[in-house]
Amino acid sequence: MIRVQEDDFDPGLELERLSAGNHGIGGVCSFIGLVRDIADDEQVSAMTLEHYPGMTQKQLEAIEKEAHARWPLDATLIIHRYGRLEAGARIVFVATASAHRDAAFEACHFLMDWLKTKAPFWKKETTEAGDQWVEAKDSDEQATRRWNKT
Amino acid sequence: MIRVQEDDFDPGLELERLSAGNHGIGGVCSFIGLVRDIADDEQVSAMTLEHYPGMTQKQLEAIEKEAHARWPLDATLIIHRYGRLEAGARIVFVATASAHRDAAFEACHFLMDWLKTKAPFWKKETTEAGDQWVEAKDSDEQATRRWNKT
Amino acid sequence: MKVLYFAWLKEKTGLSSEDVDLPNGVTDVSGFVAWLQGRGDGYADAFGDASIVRVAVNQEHVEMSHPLSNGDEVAFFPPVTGG
Amino acid sequence: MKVLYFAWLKEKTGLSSEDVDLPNGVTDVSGFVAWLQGRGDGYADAFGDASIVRVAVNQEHVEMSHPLSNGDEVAFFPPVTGG
Repeated sequence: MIRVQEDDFDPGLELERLSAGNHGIGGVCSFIGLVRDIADDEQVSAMTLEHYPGMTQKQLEAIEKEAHARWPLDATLIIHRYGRLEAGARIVFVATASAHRDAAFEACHFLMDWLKTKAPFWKKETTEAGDQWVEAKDSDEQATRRWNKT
Repeated sequence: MIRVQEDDFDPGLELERLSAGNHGIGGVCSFIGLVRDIADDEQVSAMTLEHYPGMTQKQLEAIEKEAHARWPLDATLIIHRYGRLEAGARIVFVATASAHRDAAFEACHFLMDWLKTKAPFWKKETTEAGDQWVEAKDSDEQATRRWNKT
Repeated sequence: MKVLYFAWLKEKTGLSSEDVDLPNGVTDVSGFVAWLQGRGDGYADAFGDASIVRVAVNQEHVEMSHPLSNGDEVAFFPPVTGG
Repeated sequence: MKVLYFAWLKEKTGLSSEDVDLPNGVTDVSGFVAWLQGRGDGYADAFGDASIVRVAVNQEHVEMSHPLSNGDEVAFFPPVTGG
Protein backbone atom coordinates (compact mmCIF):
# COMPACT_ATOMS: atom_id res chain seq x y z
CA MET A 1 0.00 0.00 0.00
CA ILE A 2 1.11 3.55 -0.78
CA ARG A 3 0.34 6.70 1.17
CA VAL A 4 1.65 10.17 0.34
CA GLN A 5 0.64 12.63 3.01
CA GLU A 6 1.49 15.79 4.90
CA ASP A 7 0.56 14.35 8.29
CA ASP A 8 2.76 12.29 10.54
CA PHE A 9 2.12 8.56 10.94
CA ASP A 10 2.29 6.03 13.77
CA PRO A 11 4.89 3.33 13.03
CA GLY A 12 3.61 1.01 15.77
CA LEU A 13 0.05 1.15 14.45
CA GLU A 14 1.22 0.63 10.87
CA LEU A 15 3.33 -2.38 11.84
CA GLU A 16 0.42 -3.87 13.78
CA ARG A 17 -1.93 -3.47 10.80
CA LEU A 18 0.55 -4.85 8.29
CA SER A 19 0.65 -8.33 9.82
CA ALA A 20 -2.78 -8.39 11.47
CA GLY A 21 -4.76 -11.54 10.75
CA ASN A 22 -2.03 -13.22 8.69
CA HIS A 23 -0.22 -15.81 10.78
CA GLY A 24 1.76 -16.99 7.79
CA ILE A 25 3.99 -13.94 8.23
CA GLY A 26 7.25 -14.80 9.97
CA GLY A 27 8.96 -11.43 9.82
CA VAL A 28 8.31 -7.74 9.34
CA CYS A 29 11.16 -5.45 8.38
CA SER A 30 10.73 -1.70 8.46
CA PHE A 31 12.68 1.47 7.93
CA ILE A 32 11.93 4.97 9.18
CA GLY A 33 13.73 7.92 7.62
CA LEU A 34 14.12 10.97 9.86
CA VAL A 35 15.13 14.60 9.33
CA ARG A 36 18.76 14.89 10.49
CA ASP A 37 19.84 18.12 12.13
CA ILE A 38 23.22 18.06 10.38
CA ALA A 39 24.04 18.13 6.66
CA ASP A 40 27.46 18.92 5.21
CA ASP A 41 28.53 20.21 8.65
CA GLU A 42 25.71 22.71 8.69
CA GLN A 43 22.96 22.83 11.31
CA VAL A 44 19.59 22.01 9.75
CA SER A 45 16.52 23.20 11.63
CA ALA A 46 13.90 21.90 9.20
CA MET A 47 13.25 20.54 5.75
CA THR A 48 10.59 21.21 3.20
CA LEU A 49 9.63 18.38 0.88
CA GLU A 50 8.09 19.13 -2.46
CA HIS A 51 6.73 16.40 -4.72
CA TYR A 52 4.97 15.80 -8.04
CA PRO A 53 1.59 14.51 -6.92
CA GLY A 54 0.42 12.94 -10.18
CA MET A 55 3.65 11.04 -10.60
CA THR A 56 4.49 10.14 -7.00
CA GLN A 57 1.68 7.68 -6.42
CA LYS A 58 2.32 6.04 -9.80
CA GLN A 59 6.07 5.70 -9.24
CA LEU A 60 5.71 4.33 -5.73
CA GLU A 61 3.14 1.79 -6.93
CA ALA A 62 5.54 0.68 -9.68
CA ILE A 63 8.37 0.32 -7.15
CA GLU A 64 6.14 -1.66 -4.79
CA LYS A 65 5.02 -3.92 -7.65
CA GLU A 66 8.65 -4.59 -8.55
CA ALA A 67 9.38 -5.67 -4.97
CA HIS A 68 6.46 -8.12 -5.02
CA ALA A 69 7.73 -9.54 -8.32
CA ARG A 70 11.20 -10.12 -6.85
CA TRP A 71 10.42 -11.45 -3.36
CA PRO A 72 7.67 -13.56 -1.76
CA LEU A 73 5.93 -10.82 0.23
CA ASP A 74 2.67 -10.97 2.14
CA ALA A 75 2.31 -7.21 2.51
CA THR A 76 4.18 -3.98 1.93
CA LEU A 77 3.64 -0.38 2.93
CA ILE A 78 5.26 2.86 1.82
CA ILE A 79 4.36 6.14 3.51
CA HIS A 80 6.09 9.32 2.34
CA ARG A 81 5.44 12.75 3.79
CA TYR A 82 5.73 16.14 2.12
CA GLY A 83 5.61 19.75 3.39
CA ARG A 84 7.66 21.26 6.18
CA LEU A 85 9.28 18.84 8.64
CA GLU A 86 11.33 19.80 11.70
CA ALA A 87 14.62 18.10 12.66
CA GLY A 88 13.85 14.70 14.15
CA ALA A 89 10.56 14.36 12.27
CA ARG A 90 9.63 11.20 10.36
CA ILE A 91 9.87 11.56 6.57
CA VAL A 92 9.34 8.10 5.18
CA PHE A 93 8.25 4.66 6.34
CA VAL A 94 8.74 1.41 4.45
CA ALA A 95 7.63 -1.95 5.81
CA THR A 96 7.66 -5.45 4.33
CA ALA A 97 6.08 -8.63 5.66
CA SER A 98 7.08 -12.10 4.53
CA ALA A 99 7.21 -15.71 5.65
CA HIS A 100 10.99 -15.42 5.35
CA ARG A 101 13.30 -12.96 7.05
CA ASP A 102 15.73 -12.51 4.16
CA ALA A 103 12.88 -11.59 1.80
CA ALA A 104 11.58 -9.02 4.28
CA PHE A 105 15.04 -7.47 4.80
CA GLU A 106 16.03 -7.37 1.15
CA ALA A 107 12.69 -6.07 -0.13
CA CYS A 108 12.64 -3.29 2.49
CA HIS A 109 16.18 -2.21 1.60
CA PHE A 110 15.33 -2.37 -2.11
CA LEU A 111 12.21 -0.22 -1.66
CA MET A 112 14.18 2.45 0.19
CA ASP A 113 16.99 2.48 -2.37
CA TRP A 114 14.63 2.66 -5.32
CA LEU A 115 12.41 5.36 -3.93
CA LYS A 116 15.51 7.45 -3.14
CA THR A 117 16.32 7.72 -6.86
CA LYS A 118 12.97 7.16 -8.58
CA ALA A 119 10.23 8.82 -6.53
CA PRO A 120 9.72 12.51 -7.41
CA PHE A 121 10.46 14.23 -4.11
CA TRP A 122 12.81 17.15 -3.52
CA LYS A 123 14.16 18.36 -0.21
CA LYS A 124 15.02 21.91 0.73
CA GLU A 125 17.01 22.38 3.91
CA THR A 126 16.54 25.32 6.23
CA THR A 127 19.87 26.33 7.77
CA GLU A 128 21.21 29.46 9.43
CA ALA A 129 22.81 30.35 6.11
CA GLY A 130 19.40 30.24 4.45
CA ASP A 131 17.39 27.68 2.49
CA GLN A 132 19.04 25.37 0.02
CA TRP A 133 17.96 22.50 -2.20
CA VAL A 134 19.55 19.20 -1.29
CA GLU A 135 21.75 17.77 -4.01
CA ALA A 136 21.31 14.17 -5.11
CA LYS A 137 24.09 11.87 -3.97
CA ASP A 138 26.09 9.52 -6.18
CA SER A 139 25.95 6.99 -3.36
CA ASP A 140 22.16 6.80 -3.80
CA GLU A 141 22.57 6.09 -7.51
CA GLN A 142 25.05 3.35 -6.67
CA ALA A 143 22.71 1.91 -4.05
CA THR A 144 19.97 1.68 -6.67
CA ARG A 145 22.23 -0.03 -9.16
CA ARG A 146 23.12 -2.85 -6.80
CA TRP A 147 19.56 -4.14 -7.31
CA ASN A 148 19.96 -4.33 -11.09
CA LYS A 149 19.23 -7.79 -12.37
CA THR A 150 22.28 -9.46 -13.85
CA MET B 1 20.23 -2.43 24.80
CA ILE B 2 19.22 -6.04 25.49
CA ARG B 3 15.99 -7.30 27.00
CA VAL B 4 15.06 -10.95 27.50
CA GLN B 5 11.51 -11.23 28.77
CA GLU B 6 8.35 -13.30 28.89
CA ASP B 7 6.06 -10.33 28.26
CA ASP B 8 5.12 -8.87 24.92
CA PHE B 9 6.55 -5.52 23.82
CA ASP B 10 5.29 -2.47 21.93
CA PRO B 11 7.30 -1.94 18.71
CA GLY B 12 5.99 1.60 18.20
CA LEU B 13 7.02 2.66 21.68
CA GLU B 14 10.44 1.00 21.34
CA LEU B 15 11.07 2.72 18.00
CA GLU B 16 10.05 6.06 19.46
CA ARG B 17 12.43 5.63 22.41
CA LEU B 18 15.32 4.47 20.27
CA SER B 19 15.67 7.74 18.36
CA ALA B 20 14.19 10.14 20.94
CA GLY B 21 16.30 13.22 21.53
CA ASN B 22 18.97 12.34 18.95
CA HIS B 23 18.41 14.34 15.77
CA GLY B 24 21.63 13.05 14.26
CA ILE B 25 19.80 9.80 13.49
CA GLY B 26 18.75 9.60 9.85
CA GLY B 27 17.26 6.13 9.78
CA VAL B 28 15.92 3.40 12.02
CA CYS B 29 15.70 -0.14 10.70
CA SER B 30 13.80 -2.78 12.63
CA PHE B 31 12.78 -6.40 12.37
CA ILE B 32 9.99 -8.20 14.18
CA GLY B 33 9.95 -12.00 14.21
CA LEU B 34 6.51 -13.60 14.59
CA VAL B 35 5.24 -17.12 15.34
CA ARG B 36 4.13 -18.60 12.01
CA ASP B 37 1.14 -20.93 11.99
CA ILE B 38 2.76 -23.24 9.44
CA ALA B 39 5.99 -25.25 9.67
CA ASP B 40 6.94 -28.10 7.35
CA ASP B 41 3.32 -28.20 6.10
CA GLU B 42 2.02 -28.72 9.60
CA GLN B 43 -0.36 -26.42 11.42
CA VAL B 44 1.35 -24.78 14.41
CA SER B 45 -0.91 -23.43 17.16
CA ALA B 46 1.81 -22.19 19.49
CA MET B 47 5.48 -22.28 20.34
CA THR B 48 7.35 -22.56 23.60
CA LEU B 49 10.74 -20.89 23.80
CA GLU B 50 13.28 -22.10 26.29
CA HIS B 51 16.57 -20.28 26.88
CA TYR B 52 19.73 -20.37 28.97
CA PRO B 53 19.32 -17.28 31.13
CA GLY B 54 22.92 -16.87 32.30
CA MET B 55 24.25 -17.14 28.77
CA THR B 56 21.54 -15.36 26.78
CA GLN B 57 22.18 -11.86 28.07
CA LYS B 58 25.93 -12.30 27.65
CA GLN B 59 25.66 -13.63 24.09
CA LEU B 60 23.24 -10.93 22.99
CA GLU B 61 25.49 -8.26 24.47
CA ALA B 62 28.46 -9.69 22.58
CA ILE B 63 26.46 -9.72 19.32
CA GLU B 64 25.31 -6.14 19.88
CA LYS B 65 28.89 -5.05 20.61
CA GLU B 66 30.06 -6.67 17.38
CA ALA B 67 27.45 -4.69 15.41
CA HIS B 68 28.64 -1.42 16.98
CA ALA B 69 32.23 -2.31 16.07
CA ARG B 70 31.27 -2.93 12.44
CA TRP B 71 28.85 -0.06 11.71
CA PRO B 72 28.43 3.56 12.86
CA LEU B 73 25.34 3.10 15.03
CA ASP B 74 23.69 5.60 17.36
CA ALA B 75 21.55 3.04 19.16
CA THR B 76 20.53 -0.60 19.00
CA LEU B 77 17.90 -2.69 20.74
CA ILE B 78 17.34 -6.43 20.93
CA ILE B 79 14.28 -7.82 22.69
CA HIS B 80 13.79 -11.59 22.78
CA ARG B 81 10.85 -13.32 24.41
CA TYR B 82 10.68 -16.77 25.99
CA GLY B 83 7.83 -18.94 27.28
CA ARG B 84 4.66 -19.96 25.44
CA LEU B 85 3.72 -17.84 22.40
CA GLU B 86 0.60 -18.29 20.26
CA ALA B 87 0.62 -18.17 16.45
CA GLY B 88 0.95 -14.55 15.32
CA ALA B 89 2.72 -13.49 18.53
CA ARG B 90 5.91 -11.41 18.50
CA ILE B 91 9.06 -13.39 19.37
CA VAL B 92 11.93 -11.04 18.71
CA PHE B 93 12.55 -7.37 17.95
CA VAL B 94 15.78 -5.89 16.64
CA ALA B 95 16.20 -2.20 15.88
CA THR B 96 19.18 -0.15 14.76
CA ALA B 97 19.52 3.62 14.50
CA SER B 98 22.21 5.34 12.45
CA ALA B 99 22.97 8.53 10.57
CA HIS B 100 23.14 6.35 7.44
CA ARG B 101 20.50 4.03 6.03
CA ASP B 102 22.85 1.32 4.78
CA ALA B 103 24.43 1.01 8.22
CA ALA B 104 21.00 0.68 9.85
CA PHE B 105 19.85 -1.95 7.34
CA GLU B 106 23.01 -4.03 7.41
CA ALA B 107 23.46 -3.97 11.18
CA CYS B 108 19.83 -4.97 11.74
CA HIS B 109 20.13 -7.89 9.30
CA PHE B 110 23.45 -8.90 10.89
CA LEU B 111 21.98 -8.86 14.40
CA MET B 112 19.09 -11.10 13.35
CA ASP B 113 21.37 -13.55 11.52
CA TRP B 114 23.84 -13.79 14.37
CA LEU B 115 21.27 -14.19 17.11
CA LYS B 116 19.62 -16.99 15.09
CA THR B 117 22.75 -19.13 15.38
CA LYS B 118 24.48 -17.80 18.49
CA ALA B 119 21.86 -16.91 21.09
CA PRO B 120 20.84 -19.86 23.29
CA PHE B 121 17.12 -20.16 22.56
CA TRP B 122 15.23 -23.31 21.58
CA LYS B 123 11.76 -23.51 20.09
CA LYS B 124 9.24 -26.28 20.59
CA GLU B 125 6.25 -26.27 18.27
CA THR B 126 2.79 -27.33 19.34
CA THR B 127 1.00 -29.06 16.46
CA GLU B 128 -1.95 -31.45 16.17
CA ALA B 129 0.56 -34.29 15.95
CA GLY B 130 2.03 -33.26 19.31
CA ASP B 131 4.93 -31.13 20.48
CA GLN B 132 8.25 -31.18 18.70
CA TRP B 133 11.57 -29.37 18.99
CA VAL B 134 12.38 -27.20 15.98
CA GLU B 135 15.48 -28.32 14.13
CA ALA B 136 18.17 -25.79 13.28
CA LYS B 137 18.33 -24.89 9.60
CA ASP B 138 21.44 -24.98 7.42
CA SER B 139 20.19 -21.78 5.81
CA ASP B 140 20.60 -19.98 9.14
CA GLU B 141 24.21 -21.19 9.39
CA GLN B 142 24.84 -19.92 5.87
CA ALA B 143 23.17 -16.59 6.68
CA THR B 144 25.55 -16.19 9.63
CA ARG B 145 28.59 -17.00 7.55
CA ARG B 146 27.90 -14.27 5.01
CA TRP B 147 28.94 -11.77 7.71
CA ASN B 148 32.33 -13.40 8.22
CA LYS B 149 35.09 -10.92 7.71
CA THR B 150 37.20 -11.72 4.69
CA MET C 1 1.18 20.52 -23.63
CA LYS C 2 1.13 20.96 -19.90
CA VAL C 3 4.61 21.82 -18.65
CA LEU C 4 5.53 21.48 -14.96
CA TYR C 5 8.58 22.74 -13.05
CA PHE C 6 9.74 21.50 -9.66
CA ALA C 7 12.24 22.52 -6.97
CA TRP C 8 14.82 25.04 -8.23
CA LEU C 9 13.47 24.81 -11.79
CA LYS C 10 10.21 26.19 -10.42
CA GLU C 11 12.06 28.95 -8.59
CA LYS C 12 14.22 29.91 -11.56
CA THR C 13 11.41 29.93 -14.13
CA GLY C 14 9.07 31.48 -11.57
CA LEU C 15 6.40 29.00 -12.68
CA SER C 16 5.02 25.78 -11.26
CA SER C 17 3.19 25.02 -14.50
CA GLU C 18 2.16 26.48 -17.82
CA ASP C 19 0.34 25.47 -20.99
CA VAL C 20 2.48 25.58 -24.12
CA ASP C 21 1.78 24.49 -27.69
CA LEU C 22 4.51 22.27 -29.08
CA PRO C 23 6.65 24.79 -31.05
CA ASN C 24 7.04 24.32 -34.80
CA GLY C 25 9.87 21.95 -35.64
CA VAL C 26 10.23 20.61 -32.10
CA THR C 27 9.81 16.82 -31.91
CA ASP C 28 11.54 15.73 -28.74
CA VAL C 29 12.44 16.85 -25.23
CA SER C 30 15.90 18.16 -26.09
CA GLY C 31 14.45 20.30 -28.89
CA PHE C 32 11.88 21.65 -26.48
CA VAL C 33 14.55 22.43 -23.88
CA ALA C 34 16.53 24.38 -26.52
CA TRP C 35 13.38 26.33 -27.32
CA LEU C 36 12.70 27.03 -23.62
CA GLN C 37 16.26 28.33 -23.14
CA GLY C 38 15.46 31.16 -25.56
CA ARG C 39 12.33 32.28 -23.74
CA GLY C 40 13.95 34.61 -21.22
CA ASP C 41 16.46 34.95 -18.38
CA GLY C 42 14.59 32.73 -15.93
CA TYR C 43 14.43 29.89 -18.43
CA ALA C 44 18.02 30.43 -19.54
CA ASP C 45 19.08 30.17 -15.91
CA ALA C 46 16.92 27.12 -15.17
CA PHE C 47 18.09 25.25 -18.26
CA GLY C 48 21.61 26.69 -18.37
CA ASP C 49 23.07 23.26 -17.73
CA ALA C 50 20.49 20.89 -19.19
CA SER C 51 22.63 17.89 -18.20
CA ILE C 52 21.54 18.27 -14.59
CA VAL C 53 17.84 18.56 -15.46
CA ARG C 54 15.65 15.45 -15.31
CA VAL C 55 12.44 15.04 -17.28
CA ALA C 56 9.25 13.02 -17.09
CA VAL C 57 6.72 12.73 -19.90
CA ASN C 58 3.23 11.68 -18.87
CA GLN C 59 4.61 10.97 -15.40
CA GLU C 60 7.28 8.52 -16.48
CA HIS C 61 11.03 9.22 -16.28
CA VAL C 62 12.40 9.57 -19.84
CA GLU C 63 15.60 10.51 -21.66
CA MET C 64 16.09 13.90 -23.40
CA SER C 65 15.63 12.12 -26.73
CA HIS C 66 12.04 11.15 -25.87
CA PRO C 67 9.50 12.31 -28.53
CA LEU C 68 6.90 14.94 -27.64
CA SER C 69 3.44 15.65 -28.95
CA ASN C 70 0.69 18.07 -28.05
CA GLY C 71 -1.34 16.70 -25.16
CA ASP C 72 1.72 15.40 -23.32
CA GLU C 73 2.41 16.35 -19.72
CA VAL C 74 6.08 17.30 -19.51
CA ALA C 75 7.79 17.82 -16.14
CA PHE C 76 11.27 19.21 -15.49
CA PHE C 77 13.06 18.74 -12.17
CA PRO C 78 16.44 18.17 -10.53
CA PRO C 79 17.56 14.63 -9.59
CA VAL C 80 15.19 13.46 -6.87
CA THR C 81 16.18 13.65 -3.18
CA GLY C 82 13.32 12.07 -1.26
CA GLY C 83 13.36 9.17 1.20
CA MET D 1 31.00 -28.70 38.08
CA LYS D 2 27.53 -27.44 37.40
CA VAL D 3 26.07 -29.28 34.39
CA LEU D 4 23.03 -27.91 32.55
CA TYR D 5 20.80 -29.56 29.94
CA PHE D 6 18.44 -27.74 27.58
CA ALA D 7 15.63 -28.61 25.15
CA TRP D 8 15.55 -32.32 24.25
CA LEU D 9 18.75 -32.97 26.22
CA LYS D 10 16.84 -31.89 29.31
CA GLU D 11 13.92 -34.15 28.38
CA LYS D 12 16.08 -37.17 27.62
CA THR D 13 18.29 -36.92 30.72
CA GLY D 14 15.27 -35.91 32.81
CA LEU D 15 17.37 -33.16 34.38
CA SER D 16 17.69 -29.43 33.90
CA SER D 17 20.89 -29.30 35.94
CA GLU D 18 23.06 -31.34 38.28
CA ASP D 19 26.31 -30.99 40.22
CA VAL D 20 29.01 -33.40 39.15
CA ASP D 21 32.66 -33.73 40.17
CA LEU D 22 34.99 -33.93 37.21
CA PRO D 23 35.53 -37.72 36.86
CA ASN D 24 39.04 -39.13 37.23
CA GLY D 25 40.96 -39.05 33.97
CA VAL D 26 38.50 -36.68 32.24
CA THR D 27 40.18 -33.51 31.00
CA ASP D 28 37.93 -32.16 28.24
CA VAL D 29 34.32 -31.98 27.07
CA SER D 30 34.49 -35.03 24.80
CA GLY D 31 35.87 -37.15 27.63
CA PHE D 32 33.09 -35.91 29.87
CA VAL D 33 30.47 -36.74 27.23
CA ALA D 34 31.87 -40.29 26.95
CA TRP D 35 31.59 -40.62 30.72
CA LEU D 36 28.00 -39.27 30.70
CA GLN D 37 27.00 -41.80 28.01
CA GLY D 38 27.74 -44.60 30.47
CA ARG D 39 25.55 -43.19 33.24
CA GLY D 40 22.23 -44.74 32.16
CA ASP D 41 19.64 -45.01 29.41
CA GLY D 42 18.55 -41.36 29.54
CA TYR D 43 22.12 -40.13 29.09
CA ALA D 44 22.88 -42.76 26.45
CA ASP D 45 19.83 -41.55 24.53
CA ALA D 46 20.63 -37.84 24.97
CA PHE D 47 24.27 -38.26 23.92
CA GLY D 48 23.69 -41.11 21.46
CA ASP D 49 24.84 -38.92 18.61
CA ALA D 50 27.22 -36.44 20.22
CA SER D 51 27.84 -34.77 16.88
CA ILE D 52 24.46 -33.00 17.11
CA VAL D 53 25.04 -31.81 20.68
CA ARG D 54 26.40 -28.32 21.27
CA VAL D 55 28.26 -27.26 24.38
CA ALA D 56 29.05 -24.10 26.30
CA VAL D 57 31.60 -23.83 29.06
CA ASN D 58 31.17 -20.91 31.42
CA GLN D 59 28.49 -19.56 29.08
CA GLU D 60 30.65 -19.45 25.98
CA HIS D 61 30.19 -21.70 22.95
CA VAL D 62 33.16 -24.12 22.76
CA GLU D 63 34.32 -27.16 20.81
CA MET D 64 34.18 -30.71 22.20
CA SER D 65 37.96 -30.54 22.69
CA HIS D 66 37.65 -27.69 25.21
CA PRO D 67 39.38 -28.49 28.56
CA LEU D 68 37.28 -28.87 31.71
CA SER D 69 38.06 -28.28 35.37
CA ASN D 70 36.05 -28.43 38.56
CA GLY D 71 34.18 -25.19 39.06
CA ASP D 72 33.23 -24.89 35.40
CA GLU D 73 29.62 -24.45 34.31
CA VAL D 74 29.03 -26.87 31.43
CA ALA D 75 25.85 -26.69 29.35
CA PHE D 76 24.66 -29.17 26.71
CA PHE D 77 21.99 -28.27 24.16
CA PRO D 78 20.89 -28.77 20.52
CA PRO D 79 21.81 -26.21 17.86
CA VAL D 80 19.97 -23.01 18.77
CA THR D 81 16.67 -22.09 17.08
CA GLY D 82 15.68 -18.68 18.45
CA GLY D 83 14.96 -15.49 16.62
